[in-house]
Amino acid sequence: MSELLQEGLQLMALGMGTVFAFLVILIFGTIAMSSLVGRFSKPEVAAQSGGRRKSGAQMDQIAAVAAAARAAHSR
Amino acid sequence: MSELLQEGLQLMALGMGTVFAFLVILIFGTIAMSSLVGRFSKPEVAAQSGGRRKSGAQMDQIAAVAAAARAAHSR
Amino acid sequence: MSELLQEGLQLMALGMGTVFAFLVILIFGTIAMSSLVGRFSKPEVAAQSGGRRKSGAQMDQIAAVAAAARAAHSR
Amino acid sequence: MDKLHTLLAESGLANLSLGEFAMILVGLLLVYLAIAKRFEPLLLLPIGIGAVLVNIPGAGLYDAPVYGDAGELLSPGGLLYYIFTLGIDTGVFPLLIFMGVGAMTDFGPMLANPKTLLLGAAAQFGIFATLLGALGLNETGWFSYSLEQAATIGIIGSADGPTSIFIASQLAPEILGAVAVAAYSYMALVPIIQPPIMKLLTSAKERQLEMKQLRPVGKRERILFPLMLLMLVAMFLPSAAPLLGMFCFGNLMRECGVVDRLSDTTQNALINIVTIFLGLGVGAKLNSGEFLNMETLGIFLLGIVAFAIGTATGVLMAKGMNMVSKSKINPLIGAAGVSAVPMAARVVNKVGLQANNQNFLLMHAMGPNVAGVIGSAIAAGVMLSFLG
Amino acid sequence: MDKLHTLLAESGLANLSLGEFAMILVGLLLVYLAIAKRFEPLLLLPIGIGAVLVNIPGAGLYDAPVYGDAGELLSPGGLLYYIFTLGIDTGVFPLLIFMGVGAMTDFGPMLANPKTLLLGAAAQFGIFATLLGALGLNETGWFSYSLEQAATIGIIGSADGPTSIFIASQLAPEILGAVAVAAYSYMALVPIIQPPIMKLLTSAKERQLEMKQLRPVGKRERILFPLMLLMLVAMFLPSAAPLLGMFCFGNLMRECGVVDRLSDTTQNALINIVTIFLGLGVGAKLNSGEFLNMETLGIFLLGIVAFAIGTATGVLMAKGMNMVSKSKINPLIGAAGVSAVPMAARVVNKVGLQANNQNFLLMHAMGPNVAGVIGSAIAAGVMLSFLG
Amino acid sequence: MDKLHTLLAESGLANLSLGEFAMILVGLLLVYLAIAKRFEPLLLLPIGIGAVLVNIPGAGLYDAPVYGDAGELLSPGGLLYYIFTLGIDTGVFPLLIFMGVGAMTDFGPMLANPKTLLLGAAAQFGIFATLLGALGLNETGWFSYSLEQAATIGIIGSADGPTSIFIASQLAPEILGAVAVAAYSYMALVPIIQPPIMKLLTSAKERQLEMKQLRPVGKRERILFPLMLLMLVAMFLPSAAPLLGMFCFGNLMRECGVVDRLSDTTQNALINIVTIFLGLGVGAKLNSGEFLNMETLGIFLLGIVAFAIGTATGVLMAKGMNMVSKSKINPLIGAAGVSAVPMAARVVNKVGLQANNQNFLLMHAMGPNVAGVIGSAIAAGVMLSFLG
Ligand code: NA
Ligand code: NA
Ligand code: NA
Repeated sequence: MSELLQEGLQLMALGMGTVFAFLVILIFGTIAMSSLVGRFSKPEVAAQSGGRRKSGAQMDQIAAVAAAARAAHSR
Repeated sequence: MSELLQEGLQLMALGMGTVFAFLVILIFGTIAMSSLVGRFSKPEVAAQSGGRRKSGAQMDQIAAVAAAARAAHSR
Repeated sequence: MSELLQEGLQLMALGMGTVFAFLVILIFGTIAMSSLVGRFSKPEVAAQSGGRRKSGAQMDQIAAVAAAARAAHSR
Repeated sequence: MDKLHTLLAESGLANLSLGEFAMILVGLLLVYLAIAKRFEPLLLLPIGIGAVLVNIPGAGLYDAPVYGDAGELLSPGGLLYYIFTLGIDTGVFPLLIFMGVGAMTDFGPMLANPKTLLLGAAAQFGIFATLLGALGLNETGWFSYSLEQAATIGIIGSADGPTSIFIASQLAPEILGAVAVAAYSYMALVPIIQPPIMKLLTSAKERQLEMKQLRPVGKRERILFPLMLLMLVAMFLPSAAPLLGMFCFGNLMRECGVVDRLSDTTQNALINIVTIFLGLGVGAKLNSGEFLNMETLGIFLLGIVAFAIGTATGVLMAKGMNMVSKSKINPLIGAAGVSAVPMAARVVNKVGLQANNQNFLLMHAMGPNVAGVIGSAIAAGVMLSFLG
Repeated sequence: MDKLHTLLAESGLANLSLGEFAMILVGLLLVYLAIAKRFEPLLLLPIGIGAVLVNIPGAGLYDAPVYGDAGELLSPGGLLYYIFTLGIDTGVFPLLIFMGVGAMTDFGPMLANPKTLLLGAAAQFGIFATLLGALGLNETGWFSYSLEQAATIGIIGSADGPTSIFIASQLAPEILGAVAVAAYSYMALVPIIQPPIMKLLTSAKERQLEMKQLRPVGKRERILFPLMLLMLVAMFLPSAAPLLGMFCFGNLMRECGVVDRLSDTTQNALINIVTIFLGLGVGAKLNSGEFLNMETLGIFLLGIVAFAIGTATGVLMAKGMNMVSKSKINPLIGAAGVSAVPMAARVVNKVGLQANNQNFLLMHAMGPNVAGVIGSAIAAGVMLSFLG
Repeated sequence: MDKLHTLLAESGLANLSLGEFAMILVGLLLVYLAIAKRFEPLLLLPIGIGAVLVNIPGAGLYDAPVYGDAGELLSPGGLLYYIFTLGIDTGVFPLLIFMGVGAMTDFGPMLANPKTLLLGAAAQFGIFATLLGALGLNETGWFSYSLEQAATIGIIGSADGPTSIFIASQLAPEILGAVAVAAYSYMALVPIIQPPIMKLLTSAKERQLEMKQLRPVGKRERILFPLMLLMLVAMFLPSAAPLLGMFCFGNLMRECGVVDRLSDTTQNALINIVTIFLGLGVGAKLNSGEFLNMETLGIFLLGIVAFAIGTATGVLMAKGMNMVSKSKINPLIGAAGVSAVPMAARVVNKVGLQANNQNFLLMHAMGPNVAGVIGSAIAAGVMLSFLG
């Protein structure tokens, strides 16, 4: 077997090993994280991913005040 | 007549010649293309330029599934 | 007192002096400008800052005609 | 006190040369025209501000960065320097604008009546006549335009901002500022420049001619056209491929219907961002050394001539076509062949309505109008090939 | 007349080599597939146009700029050169795309059922099997892939465009064009490639298995997950930090709820602009010298093998998990582990519905689908670490 | 096995220095403050992630590219390196942000009551007092700030992020990270820092003072103001022209009414894109060598002093103005002179309402608030002129 092929096999072993090792760690991390969140936090309404959630605090601050200024000031 | 002016005349002749030649070719190409399209394709509803035409396939795929995920999953 | 500190004091004097001088000039400039605008222009409706004001002339020209083209042409 | 003297000595007033003062006034004039007269404000406002900023003595907005021996940055450059060097010298910004213009262009009216392409060809005569005119001015001894400069001045007659800027950046960057300002100013003045010429060359009866409604154009034709145009450019005039390639790419994104999110961004965020930078960068070329001279005066004189001749040859071509063809066209629409999209088409429409209040020519004028964009990009390609 | 000869001599037709002609056809084919077949049009349309433009002889769109001794610009470079050099050679564009993909990714389904991460791991076997396959092809004597090239070819099996382009730019830029085209083409072909393999490896009864609805996932979990992932990458595989770091950053902007304006721009204007440039830049690598050879043929052969093997190992992993776990999963969802977000998840859903018309697997398949993105970024990190 | 050792030897854990570990924690703290405490999240979230990424050992995100002798790219640089070098070292990103802030700023309240500009001037005393303070700290022997560094630290008191970053990039890039983090953190803490000072320096009766409603401001005044400001800068302090020039340009785009599409993009896509990059680039400067030292501690100490002094001098100036003027102003609005737009104005409003529940000061505080932006840009210009 050529040296290149041997290196390839090595890379495969290392690569699949790392991928599995990492994702297994990630699974345990995720499970631990979720259970910690569940335990230490008040019951939370299931969140919707992305998108705008709360309105008030979301807007850029400068824009917000600018808007306020416009509304209150120049009619 | 100065040499520069002669070059200018040459450029004018070449330029207008090329512009006309190219656009005449383009006219024939366009006419041919339109008639081929008319002959070989099913009668087609006149398209509106630009803008969104069909809705479903338009959205970015990732966004689409993300949206589906949101709708179906976390209520 | 160290030389650096002396330079710092100098910079402070120069800086605050410049800031005040500039803003005082700006105040007079602003007052003059506002009164000139008030004197030489027809009574004007108080403007709303930013945002879109008049509609017609606002749109990009190419887009405007493209829209016109679409509306008038390909139904 | 020493430092106060330094500060005062560095103040703009103490260092302002007469030339800088004049160029700041030029910048303010452009801002005024943009805002109060609505002269192509999308470009002339940033150009005007760029001109003001670059002429503030000591502000350093057009300073080149200074690097040490090891390549480390000793002193950063000015914003306008970076914008100009990276976006205009390289030709990148005009090409991106052209992509955006392509994404905003509707070829439908032209596809419905392809022979109007000839009008877009004829109107390019303004470009080459002006080129000759610039060389002719040399004979007076007061001007000394090189062939590259003459060609760049001629391209003002393309009535197409990005094409003018692209050609200037490639052939004669030293007159880029004046050429760009002339191009956009005259595009804004089209409603004043064109009507007298159009009326001079046509009879009232000709102007009253109504044209029959254009056929609807299908989606496939719209998709195939930019591809065909791109192939023809590739085969016959590769030097026009950067301009027309990006133009066709933009138009294909618009029409193909499968990349609407790219098309939207191209028509909005991307072209707006590039427009701001392009304007500022062009304004940075408005320095007194390159602007305040006889050559600039000549550029403005020649530029309006270019518009006038292009208008005339477009109208005359339309009249010529009516002699040989049995389906008559209103010769006014020839004037739209100079491009100046969509101003020229609107002017045609207005002049047509003056002659006959039922004569709506807008859509018919859009054909030659976009044809003029193609025509002048071809002319630009010839110049690049001849002189590049 | 002399100049006319020059112009004709410079025309595309006169200079077009057979290779360029073939590559223009390849570009048009990609445009056709993008528009008519909707093959990943957001990328394949710009790639196709880029390929056409770069192969027009004399257009100079990929010319490098020429500088004088004093560093002044003698001749500006071509647009595609600037795009490629600044955005792809540097790895910047793929990383920005990854940020945008992160901002578009919903980890909810994966968080609700974290063991599906294993499916995303198993499907990466396609990557490494293909790497071996490429090296095996060398034994035939017809190919001569380096280890870097073999790894880059393997990464096609990540079914993830920006990951493939990033790895190619870092390890083997000379095959970037072919690898990117193969990656996006096969991602578009997932609905054809995957179902036969999925059906071969599963019984009808297995395919009918319905899964119980996923639990809702709270906001805190969604915020903490990208941070945790980033920390794990930092600790265990720093070479994956550029890709996964930008991905996690994008996802955090999406989920944290306090920077929605940044998240919106990342998902729209920014990713669209970068996508256009990325596509054009990749297309610029489709030149005949680097594309028209046996190596490219091998890349396309191996790429489909990578997809097929990844699909198979994903499904087999799911079956293996069912042997040891009492909460059964439908083995079809293993096929989504190759990523190809969201196409693979849709295919799973469709095949599931064919077996049982009440069997909606879309959400269940989204877990392995996004896990596949993480898995292949990890695989990419290993390769960078091993070979970089 | 050899390679496995390499991989393990390259892992983050094996190489993480204590300093890097600490800086990653600092990054996570900023992310926490941004998300959970809403501390200026638009900046602190990207800064925090940038800090995490740059401190991952072996990830190479801040590596410079390596070029060969012929100028060819041997090894591409890291994303954060490109962002920092191209956007922050050059000053480009802060200037673009300033343009965006200009496009978001409403000068109406200030134009209606121009004498509030004096409050924006007085509050800049915090900047220069802090500069002196930094130099004073040198006397302890524990610190050794250069004059450039002292000036940069003082500018934290501008309560204006882009101004601080711009000055740091020009005068003292080595403390840019700490200064930017301090500036944004204290801007977020304005509701905690300011009220005690405001209450200490005013009587309840003063705080109850209601101000009469502001006159409406016309469109022409709004258009002319940025132009006048730009002209005054050009004449008297050109070194402030980059900052205030871009600011006025942005504001002019907003108010002129003829380039709304440019203004919209400037306020949205463009500023958002630049904000993401600015944040990441600033975060890249948070490395242990430049951050974990006494100087940083001093920066944070001095920064809060700057805010406090600026608040106090703003309020005192308002009280002084009331002594000489017959139209009284509520001295609380002096506190808004530090800028920190619009947080400081909101704080003023809140404290005013606590004293008198009919006392709405928000609009009145907006005048000094935007005046503070101008005032600190002028102060920045003096520093650039003195030290640049
Ligand atoms: Na034209
Ligand atoms: Na994958
Ligand atoms: Na301030």
